[in-house]
Amino acid sequence: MVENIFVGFAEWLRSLLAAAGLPALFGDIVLMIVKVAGILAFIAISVLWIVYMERKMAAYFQARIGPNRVGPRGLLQTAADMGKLISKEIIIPRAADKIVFLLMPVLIFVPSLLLFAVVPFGKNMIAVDLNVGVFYFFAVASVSTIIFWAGGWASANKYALIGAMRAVAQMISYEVPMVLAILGVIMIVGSMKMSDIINAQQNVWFIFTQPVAFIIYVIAATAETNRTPFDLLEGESEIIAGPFIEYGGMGFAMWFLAEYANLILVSVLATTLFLGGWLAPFGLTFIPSWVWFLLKIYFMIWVFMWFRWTYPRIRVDQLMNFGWKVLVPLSLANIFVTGIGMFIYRAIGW
Amino acid sequence: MFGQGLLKGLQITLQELFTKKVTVQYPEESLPLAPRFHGEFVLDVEQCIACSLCANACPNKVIEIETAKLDKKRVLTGYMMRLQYCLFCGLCVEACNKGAIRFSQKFEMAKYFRDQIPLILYKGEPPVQEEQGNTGITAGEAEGTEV
Amino acid sequence: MPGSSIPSTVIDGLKDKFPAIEVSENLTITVPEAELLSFMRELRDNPDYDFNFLTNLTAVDYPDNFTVIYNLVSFKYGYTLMAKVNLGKDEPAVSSLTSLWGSADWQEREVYDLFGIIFTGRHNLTRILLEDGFAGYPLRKDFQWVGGRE
Amino acid sequence: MLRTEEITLNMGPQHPSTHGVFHVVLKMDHEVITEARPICGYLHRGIEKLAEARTYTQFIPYTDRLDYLAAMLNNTGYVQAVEKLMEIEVPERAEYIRVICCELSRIASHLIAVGTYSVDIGGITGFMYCLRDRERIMDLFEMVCGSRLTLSYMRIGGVAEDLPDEFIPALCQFLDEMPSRLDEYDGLITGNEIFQARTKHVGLLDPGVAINYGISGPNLRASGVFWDLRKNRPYSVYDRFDFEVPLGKRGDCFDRFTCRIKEMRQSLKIIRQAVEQLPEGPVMAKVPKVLKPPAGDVYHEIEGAKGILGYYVVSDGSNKPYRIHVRRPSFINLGFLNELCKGWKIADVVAILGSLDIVLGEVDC
Repeated sequence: MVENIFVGFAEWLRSLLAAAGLPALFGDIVLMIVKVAGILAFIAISVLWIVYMERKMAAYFQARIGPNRVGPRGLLQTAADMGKLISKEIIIPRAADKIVFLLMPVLIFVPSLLLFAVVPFGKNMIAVDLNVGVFYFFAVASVSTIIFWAGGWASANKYALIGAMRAVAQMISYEVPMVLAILGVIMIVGSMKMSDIINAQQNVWFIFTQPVAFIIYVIAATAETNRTPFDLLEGESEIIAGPFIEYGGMGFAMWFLAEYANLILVSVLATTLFLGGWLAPFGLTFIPSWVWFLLKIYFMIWVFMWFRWTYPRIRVDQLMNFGWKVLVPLSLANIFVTGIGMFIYRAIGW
Repeated sequence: MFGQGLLKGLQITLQELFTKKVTVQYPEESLPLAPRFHGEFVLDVEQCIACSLCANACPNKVIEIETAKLDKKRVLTGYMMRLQYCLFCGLCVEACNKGAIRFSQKFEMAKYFRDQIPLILYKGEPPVQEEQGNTGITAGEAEGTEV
Repeated sequence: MPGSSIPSTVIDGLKDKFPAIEVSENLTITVPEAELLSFMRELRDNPDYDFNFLTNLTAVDYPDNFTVIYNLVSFKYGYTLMAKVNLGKDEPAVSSLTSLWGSADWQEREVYDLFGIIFTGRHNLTRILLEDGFAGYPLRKDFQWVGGRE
Repeated sequence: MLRTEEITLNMGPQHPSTHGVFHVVLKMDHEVITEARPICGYLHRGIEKLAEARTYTQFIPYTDRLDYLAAMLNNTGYVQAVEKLMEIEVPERAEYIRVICCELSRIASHLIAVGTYSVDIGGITGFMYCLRDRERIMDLFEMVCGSRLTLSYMRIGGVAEDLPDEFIPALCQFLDEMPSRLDEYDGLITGNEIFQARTKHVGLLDPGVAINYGISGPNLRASGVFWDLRKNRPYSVYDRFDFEVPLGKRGDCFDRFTCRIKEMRQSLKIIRQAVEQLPEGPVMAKVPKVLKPPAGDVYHEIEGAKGILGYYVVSDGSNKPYRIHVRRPSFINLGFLNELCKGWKIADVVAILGSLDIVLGEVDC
C-alpha cells in the first residue's frame, strides 16, 4: 500500500528489531534515529529542490527559462551552487565577533530542524504529536529572531546592523497577528495538537470557515519568512543583504537554505491549519495522504513565490504600521467574531 | 481600490508564466544579426591602396598601417588594429573609399591573453620587386596567424 | 526658432542699466566681473526678463583669458541668453551665483575642478569629479597629463 | 533617555541601487536621513578633454558614452550643435530619421528608468519585462547602424546611412505591440498599491525649487512645469508632430515615474507620425570632408531622455574643437539630491535616487 509505505516501514523495522530479541526501548531509539534521518533527508532535498524551483519560477514569471545547464533541465544547479559555495573561502571581517559570526549560520538551522518534529507529513506520520503542537511551533520559531539579530550584530557592519534591527522589529511585530490569527482556528478545534486540528477539518477546511485568519496568516507568514513584499531585512536595493552582508561561501548558503527551510515550515503550518493537512479533497483518497500533504505545501510555496516575483517591497515604517494598525486589530476582530460565531453555533445546537 | 492593483499584478505575472519565453540559448542558437552589424573587421587586401584614410578617421588611433614604396607606388605591408581600444564606431569603414575595410558578422572576439587582442589583418613581406610580394595572405587566413 | 533669443529692445534696456556690458552680434553679453552678480540678479528678478533657469555654466581657457559662460533661460518668455565673463589668467576668480540659482552650485564646482577658477562668496567649493588630491586643472590648455596608453 | 548618535553610512560606490559607481554618504538618525552627500566622479573619463584632441566627427563616438542608455539623443545634440555653428542645412529625410531614432532612444532610456525603478522599489519582474522590450529597440538600432548601445549613427550634416528596407516593417510591428506592453507595466508596477505607497508623497520636488536648481526633463515636468524643448523651442522637425507633454501634479517619485511611462506613449505617437511623413531624399547634406567650422562658439540644447542636454562648442577655425562642454542633465539633476533626501528613510533614498533617473556615464562625463 502506497498510503502506508512509511508507516509500514516503521512497523516493519520495529518488528524486525523486536524479532532480533532487542528490548523495546532500543527499538524506539533506532526508530527515532531513522525518523530524524528521514526528516533531515527530506529537509535537505526539499530545500535544494525549492531553491531550484524558486529560480525556475522566477524565470518563468519573468519570461525567461532559468537554470538549464547543469544536469537535465538544470536540476543539479543548486547542487552545483552548493559545491561552489562550500569551496569558497570563509572571510571573517576583522571587527566581527568571530565566535558569534561563525556560530549563527549553523544555529539558524536548529529551530527549523526542531520544528520539523511536529510536522504532520501524513496520516500517523508525525514524529512527535505533541499536545501543544502549535504552541511549540511558534515558541521555537520565534527563537530564530535572535539568531538573525546576533548574526547581523556580529558582522560589525552598519548595513548588517540595520538589517538585524529590522529583522527583530519585523519578526516580533508579525508574530503577534500570526498567533492571533491562528487563535481562531484553535478556538474552533479546542486543541493545539496537530493531528486534532487536521482531523477537525474532515468536513470543511478552515480556509473556508476562517478566511480572514488565513489571509492574515499568509501575510504574516510572508513577513516571517522575509520574502517580498516584506523582505526588508534583506532589502537588496537598500541594505543589500541585511544581516547576511558579510557572509560568504557556506555561511551565506546556510542563511539562504534556512530561509527556504522556514518557507517550507510556514507552508506546512498553513496547510495544517487551513488547508486540511493530509486530508484528501473531493474524496480522492486513492492518492496517499502524504502526497496530498506535499502537494498542498508545494502549492503554498508556489503562492509565496508568486507573491515574491510580483510585488515590490514595502517600507519599514509602512510595514510596522500595517502590522500593528491593520493586522493586529483585524486578527483580534477575527477572534471576536469567531467567538460569537461559536456561541451562536452552540446555542442553536447543531 | 486597495487590493485591486495587487491582484492585477498577480494576474499579469500569472499570464507571463504561460507566455513564450524570450531566452535564446546562446551557444546552441543565436539571433540573426543585422546585415550592418559591427563585428570583427575584415580587410580586402586586393582593394586596399594603403591610403591611411581609415587610420586618420579613427578617433582612438586603433589602426596601424605599414607601407612600403614600390615604384613610386605605396604598397601595404602591414595592417594591424589594436582592438582593445576600438570603439566599433565604424568611422574607418565609412572613410574607406575602396570598401576595403569592412565589418564582418563575427562577434566572438574574446581572447585569453591581452597580447592576442590586436587584430592583424595583413602582414606581408616588404616587396622585393615588381608585384611578386603583393599576393600576400588574404584576410581570412590572417585571422589564424595572430601573434 | 520662435521666441528663443532675447529681443533687441530688452538688450537696449539692459545696456542702459549696465553701461559696462558689451553685446556681440549674436546677442552674447559680456559682463565685467565686478558687475556680474548685480547684472545676474537683475536678469533673474526683473519681471521683464524673468530668467529663472540657469541652464548651463561652463568655462573656456582662451589663450589670453579665461571666460566663464552662463546660459540663461526664461521659462515665461522663452528667451535664452548667453552671458560671458572674462577673467585674467592669473588666479581667476569670479563671484558665485549660488545665491541666485541652485543649479550654479554643482556646475561651479565642476568648473573649479577642471579649470581652477575660484568662485567667491560660496561655501563648499571642492573638487567634484576628480579626487581631492589631484594636481592641476585638466581642462586648462597647459595641463600636461602623464600616463596614457602604451 | 537613551543616548543616541548619528551613524554615517556609505551608500556606494559599490551598491546595487546607485545605478553605477555613485557614492552617497548618508548621515542618519536611526533610519532617517539628516544629510546625503553625493560623491561622484568615479566614472570620470575626461571626455571634454578628449574632445580637444579629436576632430569634430571623431567626437561623435564619445558622445555615445555620456548617456549610454540614449546614445542617439547624445549624438543628435552634438551634431546639431556643430551644424548650428557651421550653418549646415540637414536634408529633410535625415531630420525625420533623427526624430525616429531619438524617440526610440528616449523610449529605450525610459524603459531602463522604469525597469530599474521597479528594482529599486523591490520588484524585479518589472525590470525583466522592461529589458525584454528594450531589446526590441536595440534590435532596431542594430538594423540601422550595426551597433546596439553605442550607436554613433548621427553625422554632422545628416545620418551615417539610410534606413535599411527591413527597418520600417519591424518598427511598425514594434509600434503596434508596445502600447500593450506599457499597459502591462502600468498593471504590474504603477497600479500596485505597495508601489504607490512607497512612491506617492515621497521626495517632493517643488516646481520653484526645481527650476532654481536647474532640474529638467521628466523630473521637472513631474513637478508640473511645462518645459519640454520639443514644444517650447522646437528643434529639428518636432514642430510638425502632434503630441502632448505629460505633466505631474505633486512632483513626487510617483509622478516622476508615471511621467516617463506617459512620455513613452507620446514618443510612440511621434514615431508613428514620423514614419507616416517620412520623405524620400538624401540623408546627408553636402559637407566638406574636413570639417572646419568658423571660429566662434555655439550653445545648443535638445530635450534629452534625462533632461535638457546641451552642447557648448567652441571652434578656433581648425579641424579640432577648441572646447566642448556638455550640459549633462543627470549631473545637474543630481545637484538637489541632498535637499531631496533629508528627512526620508534609507529605502526612500533609493526611491528618490531612482526616480531622478541618473546615468553615471553622464554624471561623471
